[in-house]
Amino acid sequence: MKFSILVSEGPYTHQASDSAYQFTKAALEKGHEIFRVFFYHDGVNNGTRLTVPPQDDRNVQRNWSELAEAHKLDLVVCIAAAQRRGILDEGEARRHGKGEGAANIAPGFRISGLGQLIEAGIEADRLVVFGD
Amino acid sequence: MKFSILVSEGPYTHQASDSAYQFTKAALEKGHEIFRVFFYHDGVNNGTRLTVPPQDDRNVQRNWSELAEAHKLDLVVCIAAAQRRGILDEGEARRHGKGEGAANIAPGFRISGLGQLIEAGIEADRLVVFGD
Amino acid sequence: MTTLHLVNKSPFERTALESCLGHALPGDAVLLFEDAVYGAAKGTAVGDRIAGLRETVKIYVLGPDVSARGLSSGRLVEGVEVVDYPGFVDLVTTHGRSHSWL
Amino acid sequence: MTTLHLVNKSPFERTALESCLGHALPGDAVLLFEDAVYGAAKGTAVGDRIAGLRETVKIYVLGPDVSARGLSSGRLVEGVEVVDYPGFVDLVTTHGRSHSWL
Amino acid sequence: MSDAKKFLYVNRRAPYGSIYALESLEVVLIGAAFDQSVSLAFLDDGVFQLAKGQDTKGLGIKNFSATFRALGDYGVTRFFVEKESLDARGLSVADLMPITYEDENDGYAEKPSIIVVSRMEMAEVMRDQDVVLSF
Amino acid sequence: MSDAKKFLYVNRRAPYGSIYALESLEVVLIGAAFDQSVSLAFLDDGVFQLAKGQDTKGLGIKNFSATFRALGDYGVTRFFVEKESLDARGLSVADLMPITYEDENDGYAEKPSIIVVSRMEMAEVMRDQDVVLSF
Repeated sequence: MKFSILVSEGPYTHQASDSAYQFTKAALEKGHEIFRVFFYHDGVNNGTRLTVPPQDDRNVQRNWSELAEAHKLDLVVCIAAAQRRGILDEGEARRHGKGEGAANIAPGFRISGLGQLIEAGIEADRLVVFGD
Repeated sequence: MKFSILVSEGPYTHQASDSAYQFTKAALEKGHEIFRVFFYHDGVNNGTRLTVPPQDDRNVQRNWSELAEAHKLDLVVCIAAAQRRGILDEGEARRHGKGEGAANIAPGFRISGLGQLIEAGIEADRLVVFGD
Repeated sequence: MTTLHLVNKSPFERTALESCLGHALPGDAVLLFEDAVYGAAKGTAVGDRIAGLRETVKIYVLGPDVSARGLSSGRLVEGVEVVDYPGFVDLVTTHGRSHSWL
Repeated sequence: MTTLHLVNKSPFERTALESCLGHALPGDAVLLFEDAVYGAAKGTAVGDRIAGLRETVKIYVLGPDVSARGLSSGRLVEGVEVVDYPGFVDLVTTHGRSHSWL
Repeated sequence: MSDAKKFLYVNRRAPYGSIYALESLEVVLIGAAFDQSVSLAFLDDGVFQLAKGQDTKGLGIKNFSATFRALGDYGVTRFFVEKESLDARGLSVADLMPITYEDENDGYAEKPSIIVVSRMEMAEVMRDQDVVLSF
Repeated sequence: MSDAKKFLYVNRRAPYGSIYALESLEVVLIGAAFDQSVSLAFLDDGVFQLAKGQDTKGLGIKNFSATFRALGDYGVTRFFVEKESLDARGLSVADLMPITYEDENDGYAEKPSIIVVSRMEMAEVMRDQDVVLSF
């Protein structure tokens, strides 16, 4: 079956991103397809490369980036939600004059529009929402 | 009277930071002293310089930065909470190898330890907590 | 010294207001702000609870939050007092501590 | 096609589970995960409510969330079924849609 | 359009205290551009989103309530509002903003978008969907 | 130490579903280094933080429950736990972790840190504070 996943909360503060990650991993291990993981609301904060979590805890962003790399996942961060919260790729950082090196999007994530969430709902057999 | 303020949620997602800002402004206008505004949990996300909120809405980070400048406010972002969420100053960015220009702390904010929150509770006549 | 209790969550969604009211002592004050202002509306179970408490605990609502949510002052439980942000600041100064029910 | 309802909030703090149960139709399933697993404990008002619903709505809890919170399986309401993450995935596939009660 | 999917946007939270109501609305606006069947559900504290007379000037926060009234122009014309949720909050449909649309299949007659339903009817609306988005 | 302030840390949320319990504990640990009077209050879902037998391996999330048991060594010895909150959740004090401290004023005798109080007693503990920190 083809799944899409919506992650609506940021890392650590709520369990939503952890639950979504475990669900996604289990679905892949069962041979299902993940059409897209869409990050909305504070969920966009999962896509920053700047976190430095404690050594004795999980690294939520790295978990997602590694899962994306291993399974060619499409991790999409909503552009409007990302602008409100300060998650930028290089194009956005340049366009808004945030300075060289300011882009903080993590490997494996890309920034795009809300249409990608609607498309995720249309294309997948099931959309599962993880939030607060 | 001397106040300290604790802001426990990030900008836009919850009203906490807006309420804290309006409270702080009103206290200053009444001639009270603000010993410190401490940002904890997702509250650290108020201190990113990378947000680009819609033109027709308020700019939460800029509101805080401007209020700090006008009244010499001490805006402190908790270092442990900031590391979990990807808010870094130049020293932190260098120490964790995040690359030139990666520091995303906004003007008027500084990163420091949780002891600053305890001190804020000790030194102020009243500590007011704004959260979710 | 009495306490100023701060509640910002809708009583229809969370139990914070109920827990706060269960711990407020005579002479304490409760300020309803953000989504908690809905708790001050007449004609609901929560409004009746608020009305019944007025003898022992003073209830305030934050006016700007009331207006934002389209709650006209005529719909507020009688005896609930509307304050603005400077009034919020005064309430903090006139009570011994503030206690946020997050 | 029946619905898989997903509830992740403690029923002692928020009204999400209550609202979900008020909208679940016969044949639907409810998965309690994250802080919602507390709702599956015996000997509480919520647990009694869950137990009473079992004839029409099937209740599941996510095992890893149950263990994390120190809820021993002996304390779960009888008839509540424990699933793991692969079981969670199966539940999504065997219902027509999932509905998250955030 | 026989393969169009039925999307339901579920609104259970009050406006302004958190951003979910606003960002949900932003999804509805974008989603309207896709050729899908769209309905909105307002229950629990979500009914507060439609309250009349919202004025956010004192908060310095953007008032987005007028946007609901514009949704008809985007073809979003079904606002299911739960009666039990209104009742519990001391509200009637008269306390909500008038929201209408022009029915192109009926000479562009102006019709109400708000449909007050019982909890049981809401449950049936919810089961009649392909995709349920809650924020 | 006559000018020491009384700090109360109020815990009303369950662990793991959100980070507030963990980050509250991090404040308590840092706060213990200051010469202040410290008490912890556990009520509502906060009582779940003290539940026995927490095992987070299946979640991949750090289990921080053992830290509560170490707080006695930092001089944090007063855990007020509300009886009504336990009762509503089907819990008794036997379902909580044993948490003790060594009383240096009583020959380092091991004593329980958990003090079960009624709601009314909890209300009085709350009013007897200079600073109430809730997360």
